[in-house]
Amino acid sequence: MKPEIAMNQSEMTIVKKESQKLKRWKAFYKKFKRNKLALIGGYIVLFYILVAIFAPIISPQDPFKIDLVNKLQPPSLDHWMGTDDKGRDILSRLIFGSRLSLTVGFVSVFFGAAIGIILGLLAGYYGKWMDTIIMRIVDVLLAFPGILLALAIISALGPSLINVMVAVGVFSIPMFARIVRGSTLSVRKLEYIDAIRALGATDLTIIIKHIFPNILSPVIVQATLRLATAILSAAGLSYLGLGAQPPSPEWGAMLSSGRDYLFSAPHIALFPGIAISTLVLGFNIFGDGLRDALDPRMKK
Amino acid sequence: MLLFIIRRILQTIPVLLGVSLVVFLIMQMVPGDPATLLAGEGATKQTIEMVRHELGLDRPIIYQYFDYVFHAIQGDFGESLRNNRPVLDEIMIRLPITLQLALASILITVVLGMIAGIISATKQYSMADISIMIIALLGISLPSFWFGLMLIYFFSVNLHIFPVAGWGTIQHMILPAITLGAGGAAIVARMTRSSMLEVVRQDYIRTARAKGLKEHIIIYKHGLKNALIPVITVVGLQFGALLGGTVLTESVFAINGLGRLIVDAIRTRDLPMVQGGVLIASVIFVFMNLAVDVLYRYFNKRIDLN
Amino acid sequence: TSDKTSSNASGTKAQAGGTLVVARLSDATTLDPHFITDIPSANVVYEKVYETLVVPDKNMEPQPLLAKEWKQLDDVTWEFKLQEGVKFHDGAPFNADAVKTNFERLLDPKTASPQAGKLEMIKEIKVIDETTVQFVLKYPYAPLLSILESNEGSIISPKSIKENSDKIGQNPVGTGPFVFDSWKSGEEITISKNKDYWGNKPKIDGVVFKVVPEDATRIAMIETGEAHVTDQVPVTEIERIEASDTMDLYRTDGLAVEYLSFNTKKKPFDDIRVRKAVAHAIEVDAIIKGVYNDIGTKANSTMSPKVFGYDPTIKGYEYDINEAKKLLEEAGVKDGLEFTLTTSDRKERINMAEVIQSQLKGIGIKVKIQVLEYGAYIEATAKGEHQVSIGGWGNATGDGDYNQYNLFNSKSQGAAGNSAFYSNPEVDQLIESARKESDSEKRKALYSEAQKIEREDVPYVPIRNYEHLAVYGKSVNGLWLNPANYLMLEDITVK
Amino acid sequence: MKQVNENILEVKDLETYFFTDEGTSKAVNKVSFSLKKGETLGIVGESGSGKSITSLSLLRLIPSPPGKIVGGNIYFKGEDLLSKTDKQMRSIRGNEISMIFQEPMTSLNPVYSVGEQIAEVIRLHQNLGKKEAWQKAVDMLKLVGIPSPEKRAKQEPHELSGGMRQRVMIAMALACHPEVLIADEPTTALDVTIQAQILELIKNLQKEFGTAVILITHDLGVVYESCDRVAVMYAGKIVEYTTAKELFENPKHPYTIGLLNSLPRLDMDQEELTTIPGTVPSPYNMPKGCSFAPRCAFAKKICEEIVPDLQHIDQSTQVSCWKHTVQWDREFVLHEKVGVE
Amino acid sequence: MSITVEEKKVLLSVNQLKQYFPIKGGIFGRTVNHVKAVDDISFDIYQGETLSIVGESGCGKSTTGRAILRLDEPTSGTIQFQEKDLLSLSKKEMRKVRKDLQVIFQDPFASLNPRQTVEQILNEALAIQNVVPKENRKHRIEELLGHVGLRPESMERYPHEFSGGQRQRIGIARALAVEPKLIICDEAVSALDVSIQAQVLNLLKSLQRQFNLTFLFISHDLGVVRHISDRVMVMYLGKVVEIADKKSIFEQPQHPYTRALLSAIPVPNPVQKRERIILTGDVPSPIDPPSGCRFHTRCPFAIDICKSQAPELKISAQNHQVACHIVS
Ligand SMILES: Nc1ncnc2c1ncn2[C@@H]1O[C@H](COP(=O)(O)OP(=O)(O)OP(=O)(O)O)[C@@H](O)[C@H]1O
Ligand SMILES: Nc1ncnc2c1ncn2[C@@H]1O[C@H](COP(=O)(O)OP(=O)(O)OP(=O)(O)O)[C@@H](O)[C@H]1O
Ligand SMILES: [Mg+2]
Ligand SMILES: [Mg+2]
Repeated sequence: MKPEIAMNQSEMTIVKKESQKLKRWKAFYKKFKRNKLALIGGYIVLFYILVAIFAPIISPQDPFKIDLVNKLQPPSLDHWMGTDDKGRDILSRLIFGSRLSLTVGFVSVFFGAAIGIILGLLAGYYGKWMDTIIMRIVDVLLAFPGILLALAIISALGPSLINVMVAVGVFSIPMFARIVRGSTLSVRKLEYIDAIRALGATDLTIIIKHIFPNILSPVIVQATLRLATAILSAAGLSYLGLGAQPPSPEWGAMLSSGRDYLFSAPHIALFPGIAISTLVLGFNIFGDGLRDALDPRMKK
Repeated sequence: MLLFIIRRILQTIPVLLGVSLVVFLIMQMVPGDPATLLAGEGATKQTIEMVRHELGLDRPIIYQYFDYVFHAIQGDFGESLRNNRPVLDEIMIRLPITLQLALASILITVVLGMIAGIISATKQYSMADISIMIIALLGISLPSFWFGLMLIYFFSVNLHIFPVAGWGTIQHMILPAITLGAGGAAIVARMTRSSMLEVVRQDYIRTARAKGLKEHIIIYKHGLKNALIPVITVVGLQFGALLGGTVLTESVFAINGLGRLIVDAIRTRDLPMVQGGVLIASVIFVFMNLAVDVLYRYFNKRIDLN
Repeated sequence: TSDKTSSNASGTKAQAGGTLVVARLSDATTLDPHFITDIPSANVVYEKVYETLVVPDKNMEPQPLLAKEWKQLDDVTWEFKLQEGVKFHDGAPFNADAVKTNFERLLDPKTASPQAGKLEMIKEIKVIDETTVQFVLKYPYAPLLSILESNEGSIISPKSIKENSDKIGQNPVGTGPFVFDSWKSGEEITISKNKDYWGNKPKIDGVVFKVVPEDATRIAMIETGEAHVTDQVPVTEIERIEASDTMDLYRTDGLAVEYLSFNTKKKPFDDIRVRKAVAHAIEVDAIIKGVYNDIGTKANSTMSPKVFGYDPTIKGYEYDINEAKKLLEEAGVKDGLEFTLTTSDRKERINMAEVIQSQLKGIGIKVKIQVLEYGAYIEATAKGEHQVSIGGWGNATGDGDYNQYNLFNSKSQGAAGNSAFYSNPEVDQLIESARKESDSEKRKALYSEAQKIEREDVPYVPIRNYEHLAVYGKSVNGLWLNPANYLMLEDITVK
Repeated sequence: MKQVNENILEVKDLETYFFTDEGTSKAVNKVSFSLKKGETLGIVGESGSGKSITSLSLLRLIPSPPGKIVGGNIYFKGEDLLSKTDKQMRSIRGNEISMIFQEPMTSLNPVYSVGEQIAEVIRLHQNLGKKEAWQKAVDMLKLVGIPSPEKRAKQEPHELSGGMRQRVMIAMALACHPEVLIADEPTTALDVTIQAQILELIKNLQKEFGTAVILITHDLGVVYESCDRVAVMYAGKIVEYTTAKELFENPKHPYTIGLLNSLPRLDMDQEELTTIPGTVPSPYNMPKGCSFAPRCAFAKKICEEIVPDLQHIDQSTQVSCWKHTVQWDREFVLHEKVGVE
Repeated sequence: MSITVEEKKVLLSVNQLKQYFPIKGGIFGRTVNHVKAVDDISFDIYQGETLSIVGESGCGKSTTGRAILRLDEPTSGTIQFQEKDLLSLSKKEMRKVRKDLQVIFQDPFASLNPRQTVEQILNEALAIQNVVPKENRKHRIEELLGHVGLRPESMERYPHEFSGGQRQRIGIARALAVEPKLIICDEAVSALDVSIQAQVLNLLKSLQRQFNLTFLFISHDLGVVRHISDRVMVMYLGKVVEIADKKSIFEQPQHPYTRALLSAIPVPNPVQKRERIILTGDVPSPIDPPSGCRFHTRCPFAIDICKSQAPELKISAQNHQVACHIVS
C-alpha cells in the first residue's frame, strides 16, 4: 500500500466520521421536523428564548416605570396588555420577566431532574438497602412541606436567585426519583444489560451508557410537566425572601399580583397566565417530539 | 403481603426519626424566634425572655430534641407554643378534614383524568384528543387560587349552587375538590392516555375482540383495569402532593386542614406543632405510598412477584 | 356614654335576634386576656365575653363600665367604685376581690403573662370594701386608664382563675354580654347572648367568628350572605364593594400608623441629613392614593390623630426633591445612595416598597427591596440587621405613651418597637416625664415637645394613618369598629 | 356455488394492506384457500410472512389504522364475512369462528380470573346466566384437562403455568363449539413435552366436535404431525398449497425445499445445514417479480420481472413458481405476454 | 470435527453448583424459602467442544449459564476456569476474566441496546476489555462484521433496522469481539426462524472451527442440539439427569425424561416417526421439589424407591452418565 493512499484513507475516515455525526444529527432533525406538532412546540419555546435574549430591544416600555396615575389600565394601543396595579406596562414586564422565569423554570427543573435521576438510577439499579434508603428519603421529601424546605434553604444558603432554583429543584427531586427508579427496574432486567455486564463493564458504564438513555422518555414527559409548577412555585417563594425580589417581573409573581384584581382588572392575571400556559404547552409538545426523535426505534 | 405491609410500616420508624430531626434542625436554623412572635408587638426583652423560659426554649438544643423524641415515642407530641393545646388534638381536628378533602379531590382527579384520558386515547389525534390535552396542560399551569376563586364567583356568588366556604357537607366539598383535583386530573389524563394507548395494543384486547365483545366493554372492562396500573402510581404521587399542596386551596375555601395548620405553625415558629404536623403528614404519606405499592403489586403480580 | 345610652334606647325597641357571622383572617390563639397578644384573639372576647373596668368611646375617651366611677387619690393611688350586682357567667359575683385576683394573677411572675410588662407599675391592689378597689402604683403613671380599658384589663371570673387557671384560654368566663360557647380550633368560635347580662342586653343572639384566610373569599361570603361582616378588607376591593348592592363598606380611623424606619445605628442613616433627604424624596400622597386607594390619611407623625398626645401642628416633611438632593450633597453622599429596604410579606407593604423604590430613583437613590417572611422580618428588624424597613405601629390603648415609649425610648430598641434604634436622651426624658404627669394638658405638651424633636431627628418617616375597613351585608345594622379595630356589638342587628 | 356445501370457509384473493408512513405493506397479498368441515389446514412460513394477519383478517380483527382489508372475499358457510355488519361479525366471533393466540402469557387478561374470562364468552353467545356460564367454564377447563378446575377457574392467569394458560385459551376458544378454530402458533411458547400434550388435546377435541382447524405455525414438524393440508406462505403470498404428505415427501416450491433443508435433522449428522441465502424482503420494498427470486437458486429473468400465480400442478397441489410452468423453459422476452396461456 | 478422548482438556469445571434464589418474607424481610433453581450439579466442559444443556423451561439451564458468568452470585459450589475459581475472584479480577467468557442471549432484540448503532455496540465491547488499540478498532469492527457475515455499512445502523437473524449476528460479533475462549449461548437460536436459524448455526460452527471456541449451548430444541453438540446434558428441575455423548444420548436415551423429551419432538420425517411418550402434568415447582427423584411425579415408570431416594448420577455406558433408579 502506498503511503499516499493510506493518508487518503485516514483522511477519508475522518471526513466520514464527521459526516456520520452530521448525518445522525440530520436524521434526528429530520425525524423531529416530521412531527408537525413538535415543531410548533419547538418554535414556541424558541420564541420565548428569543424574547428573553432580546428583551431590552423588543420591550416597548420600561418594565419598572411606575405610573400610579395610569394603573390598572385595560389593554390599549399604548399598553397592548394593559398596565398593572402600579401602572407598569404588562407587556414589557412579561418580556423582561421571560428572562427570570425561563431561567428559573429550566434550571430548577434541570437541577431537580439531575438529582432525581441519579437517586432513581441508584435505587433502581442497586436495589436492596440502597433502594430502601433512597426511596424512604424520597418519601420524606415528598411529605415535607415545601415552605419548610424553602425556609431551610434560605437560612442555609441565603436568599438569591440561584437558591430559588435550588429550592424549586429540590421539590421536584422525589417525582423524578420515583419515575426513574421504576423505569430503571424494568430496563435493568433487559438482556442487553446482562450482555454488557458479561463483557466486564463497570456499573457506572452500565448505568450511564445503557440505562440512562433508556429511561429518558418518561423523564422528558415529567420535566415538561414540572416546568409550570416550577415557574409558579418560584413565585410562591419570593415572599419568603427567597425568590426574585420585587419589582422583578417574574411571571408567577405577576400572576399572583393579579389575585387582588381578578374581577376589577382581570388582564393582570390573564396575560402572565397565558404566557406560562403557552410556554408550558410548547415545551410539552416539544418534549414529546424530542422524545420520539431521540428514540431510534420510532421510525416516523 | 401482610408481612410486606408490616415490614414497610416498621421501616417508617427510622424515617420518622429522620423527619423529626430534620424538622428540628431546620426550625433551629430558620430566622424568626417563637418567643418574640408570641410575646407580641411591643414586648420588652424581659417579657420575651420570660416567654422563652416558659416555653422551655432556653434549654440546650440537644436536650430539647431528645426530650421531644422521648415524649413523642410515648405518643405525647407536646403542646402548641401558640395556644398551649395538645398538638395531637389540634392535628386530629384537621386530619379528617384534610383526608376527606384529599380523597374527594383524588376522586375528581381520577374520574375526570381518566375519562379525559380514555376519550383522548380512544380518539387519538382527534379534535377531542387535542383539546383535552390542551385543557389539561392549561390545568397544570393555572394556579389553584385563581381557579378556586373563579369557581367561587361562578358557582357560589353568581349561581348560588354551592356555599362559598367552610366544610361539613358534600356541597362544601365539591368546589375545593375540583380546584385541588384539576391539576392532578391533567396529569392523570396524560398518563391514562398513554397507558391506554399501550393497553389497547395488547394481545388480550385482541382476545377480547375475538370473543365478539362490544367495543365499549372491551375498553372499559378489559382495557381500563389494566391501564390503571401506571395511573395508580401517579395518583399515589398526586395524593402526596395533595397533602402538601392544599394550603392555597384550604385558604381560598376556608377549610380547616392540615396544610394550613402546618404552614401557620411554620410562620409562627410553633415548633411542636410543625413537628407533629410534619410527622403526621409523613405517616399518612408513607401509608399512602404503601397503599399504592400494595395496589400496584396486586395489579402487577403477574409481572413481578418479588 | 352618650353612644351607649342612644343604643340602649333603640335596643329595647328593635326586635332582637339573629346570629352574626363574622369572617376573619385568622383564628384566635388564646382567649385568656392575660395571654392574648394579638387582635384576632382579643376581638372575640373584648367587651363581649369579658368586660373592663373602663371602656373607650368612639373618641378613645374612657367611660365607666365595670367601674361606675373613679378618682385619682394621689400621684400613685387610683380608686375605683365598682358596679353592683354583677355576676360572672359561672355565677361568681363581681366585686373588689375579683378585681384584685385578676390583676394579681396578671402580675404574678409565675403566671408569666406577656402583658405583665404593661402593668408593671402597679404595686398593689387594695380591696377597700366589696365595691371599692384601689390601685397603688410604684411611680406616677398617667395613662393607667388607657391600659385598664384595653384588652389586658379584662376581668376574668375569679372562680375560674382559682379552679382552672390553665384552661381560661380555651374557656373564657367573664361578665360580658356574651357567653362563650365553643371553639373549633382553626375554624370558628361561637359566643351567644348572655341572658342574665347586667347591662343592656345585645340585640343579636350570638356571634360566630369564622376563619377565612383569603380576602376574596371573605368578600364573596358577604356577597352571598354566608357571613355578615368582615373586618379585614383589601384596599383593592373597595370600588367593587361600594358598587355592590349586597354589601356596604364601613370605614373608621384607626390608631395605627405606617412608617419607614431608618436604622440610625448604621451608616449612612446615622446621618440625619441622609434621613431627611429620603424623607423629602418620598411623595406620601402618591403612596396613599396609588397603593392604598385613598384609604387612610397622610401621617404627620408616628402617632395617629386619634391617639392621646397627638400634636396637629406638627407636619410631615414636604415632598421636595431639590431639598433632598441638597441634603445628600451636604451629607457627602456623592456617588449615589444605595440601600436595602426590608419589609414583611404583606402585599400593601411590598407595593409601598416598590413605589418608594421608584420615587427614590428620581433623585438617584438606588433601593433594593428585601421581602421577608413575617417571622424573619421581625427577627431582622429586632436585631437591627436592616438598613431601612417598613413598619407599622398599632396602638391598643389609644394613649401616646404606648406609641412614644415603644417607638422612641432607647430602652425599647429592637423587638419592643424601636426598630430605628433611635436614642435621644432628651426624648427619653420627655417620655418618662409624660408617663408620670397626671395633668393631661401638661402631658400633651410633653408629647408635643417630644414629637418636635423626633421630627427633626427623623428616625422614622411617617407615611399613613390607618383607616379600618369592614365590609358588611345589607342585612346588618349598627356596625361599629372602635379605633383599636375591635368589633363592637352593642347596637348591631342582623335581619 | 357448489363448493359451499363442502367448504365451510373459503378465502378468495384476500388482500390486507398496512398503510404506514413508510409506505404500503402488502401483508396479505391475494391469498386464497379453503377449509372443509373437520379438516386441519396448516399455514407455515417465516416470521412476517403474513400468517397472523391472514388469520386476523378472517375475523376482521386487523388493527385499523394502519391495516385494512382491501380486497377479496371470505366466504363462511357461503356468506361473505367482509360484507357483514359489525354486529353480525361480533356474533360470529368467539361463537362460530374462534381463535387461539400465540402467546398464552399475554393473550389472557391479567386482571380477571380465567374462569371469568371463559364464562364471559359463554354468556355472550349462549345467553346463559352467570352461574350456568361459570359452571360451563369449569366444565370446559375440565375438558381441556386442567386438574381441579373449580379451583383453577378462580385463579388469575399469572397463577397458572404456561401450559395451563394455553389450555385456558383453548377452553375459551372451544367454549361455544365453533365451526372453525384458528390456532395461531398455539405452542410456540411452550416446551416440547407440553406442546405434545396441547396438540394432542386439540386433535381430540377436534374429533369430538367436528371443528375445522386452521393451524398456524412455523414449526414444520408440528404441521407434519397435525395437518391434512398445508399452505406455505412467503412474503404475504401462498407459495405452495398441498397435502401435508405431499409437502414433506415432494416439496415443489424452492422456498419450501429450502425450508425443509434448513431443519437440523435428528436422523443424520450434517456438518453444515443447508440454508436459504439472504433474508425476507422488506414488506415496503418488495421485488418486482417473484418475491422469493432474490434468494432463489433457480431464479431466472422471468422470476425477477413477473409475479407468478398460484397454479394447480395436480389435483391436490398448487404452487406459485415459474419453475413449474410451461414458461420456464422458454426464452423470456420482456414484451411477450405471459400468463395468457 | 469431534474431539477424541485423548485430546480432551478440561476448560471449565463446575462442581456442586447450587443456586438458590431466596424468597423474602416475614417482617424483617428474612428469607423464608428458596427457589432451588440449580441444586448441586457438577460437569466439565472440554476445550473446543460444544456441550449442550437441554430441558424444560425453568429447569435451571439459564441459571447455570448465568452462574458461570457470575451474572448472579451462586449459592455454593466452585467454577474452575483455567485453574481459577471464578467464584472467589474479586469484582475487578472477574472483569478481566470476562474477556474469556462470553454470552449470546436468546432474544436478538432485547440483547442489544436499541439506542446504540452497531459500531457503538462493538466499539464498546472492544473498549471495555481494551483488546484492540483505539485507532485499530474501526478496522477490527469491520473484520468482526465480516466474520459474522454482515457488511461494513451495517455499522451505522441501529439494531431495529436489522432482521432477527442479523441482530443475532451482531450479538455474536459482540461476543467474539473480545476473543473469548468460552461462549455461552443461552437459547441463541430459539427465537429465529428455521431458515435463519440454519444460517446462524452454520456460522457458530464455522467460528468454532476458526477460533477454537468452546460452546456451552443452552437450548430446548433437540434438533438444534443434535446438530451442534458434542455432548448433551439433560436437566430436570435443577438437577442433571443425564449427560452423555450426542450419539449415545440420541440413540440410547436412558433416563425416562430424556426419552419422553426425544419422543415429543414433532419431526417432519415419515421414517422417523415413533411412539410418543406423552407426559402428563406440569413441571413441579422448584421451590418445593418432589422428594426422591424429582421426576417421579411425571414418570410413567416410577417405582417406590423413586419417591424416597434421589438417584445419583452414575456412569451407565462409555461417556454416558444417568441419574435414574430404573436404569441402573
Ligand atoms: N400493525 C402493523 N403495522 C404495519 N405493518 C404490520 C402491522 N402488523 C403486521 N404488519 C405487517 O404484516 C406482515 C405480516 O405480519 P404477520 O404478523 O402476519 O406475520 P406472521 O407470519 O404471523 O409472523 P410471526 O411468525 O412472526 O407471527 C409483517 O411483515 C408486517 O410488516
Ligand atoms: N433471579 C431469580 N430470582 C428468583 N428465581 C429465579 C431467578 N432466576 C431464575 N429463577 C427461577 O429459577 C428457576 C430456573 O430458571 P432458569 O431461568 O434457569 O430456567 P431455564 O431452564 O433457563 O428456563 P427457560 O427455558 O424458560 O429459559 C425457575 O423456576 C425460575 O423461576
Ligand atoms: Mg404471527
Ligand atoms: Mg432460560
